[in-house]
Amino acid sequence: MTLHEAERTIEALIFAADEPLSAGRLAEILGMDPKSIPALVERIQRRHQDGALMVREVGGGYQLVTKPEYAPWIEKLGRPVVHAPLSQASTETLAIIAYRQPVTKAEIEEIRGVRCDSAINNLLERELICELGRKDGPGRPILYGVTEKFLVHFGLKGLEDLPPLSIT
Amino acid sequence: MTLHEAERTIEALIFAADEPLSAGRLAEILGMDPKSIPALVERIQRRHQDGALMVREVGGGYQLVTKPEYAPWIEKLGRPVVHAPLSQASTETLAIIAYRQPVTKAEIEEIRGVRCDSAINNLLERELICELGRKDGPGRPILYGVTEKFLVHFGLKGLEDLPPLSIT
Amino acid sequence: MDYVVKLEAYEGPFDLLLDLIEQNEVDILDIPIAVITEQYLEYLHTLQEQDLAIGGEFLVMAATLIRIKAKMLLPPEEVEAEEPEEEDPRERLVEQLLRYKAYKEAAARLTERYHGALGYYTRGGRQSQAVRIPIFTNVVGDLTVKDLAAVFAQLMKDLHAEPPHQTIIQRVSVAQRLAEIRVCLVGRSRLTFAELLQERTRAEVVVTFLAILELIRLREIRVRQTSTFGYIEILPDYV
Repeated sequence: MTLHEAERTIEALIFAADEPLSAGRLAEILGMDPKSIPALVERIQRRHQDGALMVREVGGGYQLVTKPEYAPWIEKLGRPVVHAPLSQASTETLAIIAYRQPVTKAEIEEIRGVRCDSAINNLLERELICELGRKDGPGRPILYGVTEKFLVHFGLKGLEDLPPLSIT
Repeated sequence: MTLHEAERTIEALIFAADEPLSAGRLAEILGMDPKSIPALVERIQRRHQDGALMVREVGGGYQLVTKPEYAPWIEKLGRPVVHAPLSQASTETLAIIAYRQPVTKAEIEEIRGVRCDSAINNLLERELICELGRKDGPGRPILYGVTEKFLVHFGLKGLEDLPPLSIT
Repeated sequence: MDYVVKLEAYEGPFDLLLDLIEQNEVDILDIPIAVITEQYLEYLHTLQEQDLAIGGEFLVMAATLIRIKAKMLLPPEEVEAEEPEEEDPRERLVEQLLRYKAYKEAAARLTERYHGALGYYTRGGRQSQAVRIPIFTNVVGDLTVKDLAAVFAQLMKDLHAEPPHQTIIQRVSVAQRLAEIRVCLVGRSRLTFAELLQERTRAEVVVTFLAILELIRLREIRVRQTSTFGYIEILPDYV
């Protein structure tokens, strides 16, 4: 086996392995001297200089991983991207929470006359509202309020910045 | 984001994803036009020409895999075989479903001349086929079709990638 | 007896017949029905002698073969009198055999692909994370505080209005909903039914459901539910 072939085979092995592979293990599989492994890994590293992957030495072994700067992108994997703006139901629920916070789900539902579970979940996922604690009294219901992110999105310094209402 | 950055990000994403990523999904994550993805993937492919890895187009998406010539080496790692072999009965049933979908059990049994219950159950368990709904008509029988996993396991880009049938 | 009886199970009567046709090196379009029937029955006898179970479909086929053989032995005039349309009693069987043969061959090619695909190894050590929180690209849309104030004012007005506010059913057509679902599916490998029903009125749920049925009929989507009461997944169809 040429050094060129050995280098590629190491790349394939550390890519496919479930755990980091030590120089000893690689040498054993390839039938080579363990001392020659680090230089070959160095060559793989150089070949990937211009790409998104790198060889990481961890726990006495080598592993192929993505370079750290790609972490924010990889975090998005598995997370569905939702382009939809707020629905009417969510908008109403958000308005009530903004003007009435801290407020319970039951109180919101009384105003809207319909259930708000999915609207609340949606607003929580969008991080526009958050739980503020629990109300004293029967069932100790959760109290909701708007978040810092809500203020930022609407360009408000604080809740006192909300336009005053003509009726209350 | 420059094309160069986009190319690297795609590399990182298809490396890190658990499943093949479609051009649509990549475009969604990157906020790009899906039409620009294939050319970028082609650039990644070229960059890996000299290495042990390659981009494989499978099941409607892209996946980073080792080139087949390294399979004998990777087998030495003792990584468990991903998928157990399929029986003749299951493969025949799968072939009929792949070429005829959506198709009912009765239609499959008519072609094979034998009952297919256990083959169908086996394929459902392995998630190579799924139920597609029910056919109109007496008894409203279940319709079966193949899954994305089927495409991935058989290295098919899509159903149009199936080898042609000698008769129809 | 110049053919070999395979004792391992055949995939069915078609499989057995194809093997006999191949071993006898005869034309599938012109099957020597007497010879093949004899060998077929002989095979079943061998199984019986070995005390092996014979599937019902093998027996049905035996009956079919015997019937075809009998028909072919009848003088042509008599056949014509009985069933004038039928040209060759073997025709239907040949069609079935050819069709089965095509799929059997397709299965063999698929098996090759299956083994071929095994040579490509994906990254090792993958454990999927179960985080499924969506990324919202459009958190509030073009909504402003003024809109919020107006919405809240309207709600308060409705609350105190006499008589209590009427429900206004939004009229959404199936065609419109269908178009919306298509848009939702762009670039997605799956969508859940629940996602489509978020914040929907009863009428809209019905319209959404009808639109989904229509998309299934058009074969644009497939729907799957892996467990009872589980998520209903909507997947774009590949066809």
